Amino acid sequence: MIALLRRDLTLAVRAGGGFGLGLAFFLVVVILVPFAVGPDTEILARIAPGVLWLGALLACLLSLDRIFALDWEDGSMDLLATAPLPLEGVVAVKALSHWLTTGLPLTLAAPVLGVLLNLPTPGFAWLVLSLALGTPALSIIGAFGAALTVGLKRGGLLLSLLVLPLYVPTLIFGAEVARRGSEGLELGSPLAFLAGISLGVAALMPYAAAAALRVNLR
Amino acid sequence: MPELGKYAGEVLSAYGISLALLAVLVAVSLARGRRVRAKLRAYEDRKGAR
Amino acid sequence: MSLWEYANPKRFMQISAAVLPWVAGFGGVCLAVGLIWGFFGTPEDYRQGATVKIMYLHVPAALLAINGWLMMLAASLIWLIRRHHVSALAARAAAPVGLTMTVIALVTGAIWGQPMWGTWWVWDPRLTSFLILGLFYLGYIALWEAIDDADTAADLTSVLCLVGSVFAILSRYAVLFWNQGLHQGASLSLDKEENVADVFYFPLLLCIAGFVLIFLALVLYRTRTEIRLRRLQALMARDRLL
Amino acid sequence: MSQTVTAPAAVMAASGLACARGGIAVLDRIDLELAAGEALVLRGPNGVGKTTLLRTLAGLQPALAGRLAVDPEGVVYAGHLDGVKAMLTVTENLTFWARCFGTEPRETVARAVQAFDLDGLTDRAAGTLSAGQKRRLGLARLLVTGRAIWLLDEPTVSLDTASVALFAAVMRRHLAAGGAAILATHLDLGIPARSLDLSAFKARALIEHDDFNEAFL
Repeated sequence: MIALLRRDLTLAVRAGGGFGLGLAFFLVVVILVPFAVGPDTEILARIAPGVLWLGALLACLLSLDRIFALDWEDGSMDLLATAPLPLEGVVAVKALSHWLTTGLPLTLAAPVLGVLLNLPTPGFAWLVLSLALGTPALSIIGAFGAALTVGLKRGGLLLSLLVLPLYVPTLIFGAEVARRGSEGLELGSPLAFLAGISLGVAALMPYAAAAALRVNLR
Repeated sequence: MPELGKYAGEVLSAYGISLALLAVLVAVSLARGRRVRAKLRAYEDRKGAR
Repeated sequence: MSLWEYANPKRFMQISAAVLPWVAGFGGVCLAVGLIWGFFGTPEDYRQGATVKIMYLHVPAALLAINGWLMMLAASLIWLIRRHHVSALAARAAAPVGLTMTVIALVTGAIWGQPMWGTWWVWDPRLTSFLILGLFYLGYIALWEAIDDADTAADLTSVLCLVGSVFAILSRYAVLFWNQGLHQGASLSLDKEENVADVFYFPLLLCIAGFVLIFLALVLYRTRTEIRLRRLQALMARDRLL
Repeated sequence: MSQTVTAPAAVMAASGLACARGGIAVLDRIDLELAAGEALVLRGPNGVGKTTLLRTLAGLQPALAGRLAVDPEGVVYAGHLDGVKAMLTVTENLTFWARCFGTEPRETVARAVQAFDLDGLTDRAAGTLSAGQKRRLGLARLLVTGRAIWLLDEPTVSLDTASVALFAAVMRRHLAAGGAAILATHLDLGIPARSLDLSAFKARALIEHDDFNEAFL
């Protein structure tokens, strides 16, 4: 499993594109927001947590189809399925490497973009914390979507359609934590819910995704 | 026609849209059902003839 | 004879052919009577005025939007566990019907909400949950359409339906948490009779019965279509191979 | 080939096996037995179901009927695609698969590289290899897994004569060490092997099976 993680990370670094692209997309989306809603700093400060969360979610969505597609196309998936490590483990590792190459950089970049949107000072820590807790769930749910659509030719668009409704709870709680954080409100319960979703999804989703992969393999 | 008062537009449009949606669903289902049935029948006849 | 015998496609075709006209006929009659009674024969509500008549469409549609998904969930489970083809196809057949019900519920709700709440749309938990439910239906249908191999499609959509159900419930709680909402409580429930006055109650029951029966008739009919389509595909596949 | 199978008994046995492609049975009533040190060549025209049978034996798809006795941790499957990552070097590719299958990468990789004459290429990115070289890399992967039963689907595609000879030699050594293999190939590799013509097992009667399309026939 560590070997698989290392290979995926090496591949992501060598192929470039992957996380650079997600980050750039995040940056562009956030920069476009003031052009759409106007430069009023008060409005920007109010919507900043939500915009940053939404931007991160969309940037995460961009690279989901690559979680399994590359290994599928060159036959590695067949070989991985016959290898001694369980498919559930493969899914978990793939989701983890997706998170390390997209979710983590997005989380780290978010505060910088928060400055552009005039995010109130107390919000930064909570924004980073909520993204750090929430983006793993996005990667794992996305891995499930990718497993469903891996055998399809034009799976990319369908993948978004399948995954976006599944992202709703994570987005709600994540953005709520960030919003309450920036307004200095109490945020214990959404934070607990967010962590709960991430944990629950991490524990159960690999099984669903592996089941979908097995169906696609036969 | 009952007196619908100031809400006539709302009530009638709600009925209209809902029944239209149902009608479209029924029509689409029937059309597809017919098409599939015809295709299957044609295929089975062709096989029988062979 | 066990209940599972009905899952044999041939038996299902026979039985559904016999049952379908009755279900459709009764459904049509119930709905027509209920709607006409409701539309012409019931008074205006003292607060809502004539808009109360939208209820006869809104409530049954909303009910079926949710129960349609539950039916798909049950059918998906049966397919995954017992692998009865008809079950998977029934789930597929129900999805567009459920989606239509969701759309009817949303549209009638919006039309009703305009004069009552003064806006077409509010991000109320119930409305939002229905919107999300509609998205789930869309994704489910799209996944069925996208996959060529029928068994693969049945398996994957069933898994999606299971996972989707869990997330639908999660979303419901998340949305409740997110916004407390304007929507009134349920118009109808078995233990709380005082919800709707009797004058509205009976036509509403008739409309619900009509909607349920028409839903059933549509699902049966569409399942028959799916079975025929599947048979056609199976015949063609066999001819290609042999 | 760190692992040798000592027992002369069958390492893989199938009886009454039926396999399906696209929900329709294509092969039926296959009985086969494979002993250690033995190779079995699947023959038959295109589309008869060689790939389907190999994937079923590898456990990638469920059998429609029949029994299959094999240790799933003992087989390795190599299909039409090599599973080679263009961005990784030859050594990295092999090392990854060695780790995946839990063998000691340093010695197995060296041996595999040598066996398939990849010495000069170890630091080249796999994407820059020719089709034949890539195929050799894909086959070298078999050695790295350390598994005894090889299921090979058209292993000699895009190999030149010299490489085919190389592969035959590897194959002979593998069998001599107690390994076993089932190959779908049209070439005569010059190794002692039984052959099994799959046209004889073409599914004729339609099997009543709940699980598949045939419920609708």
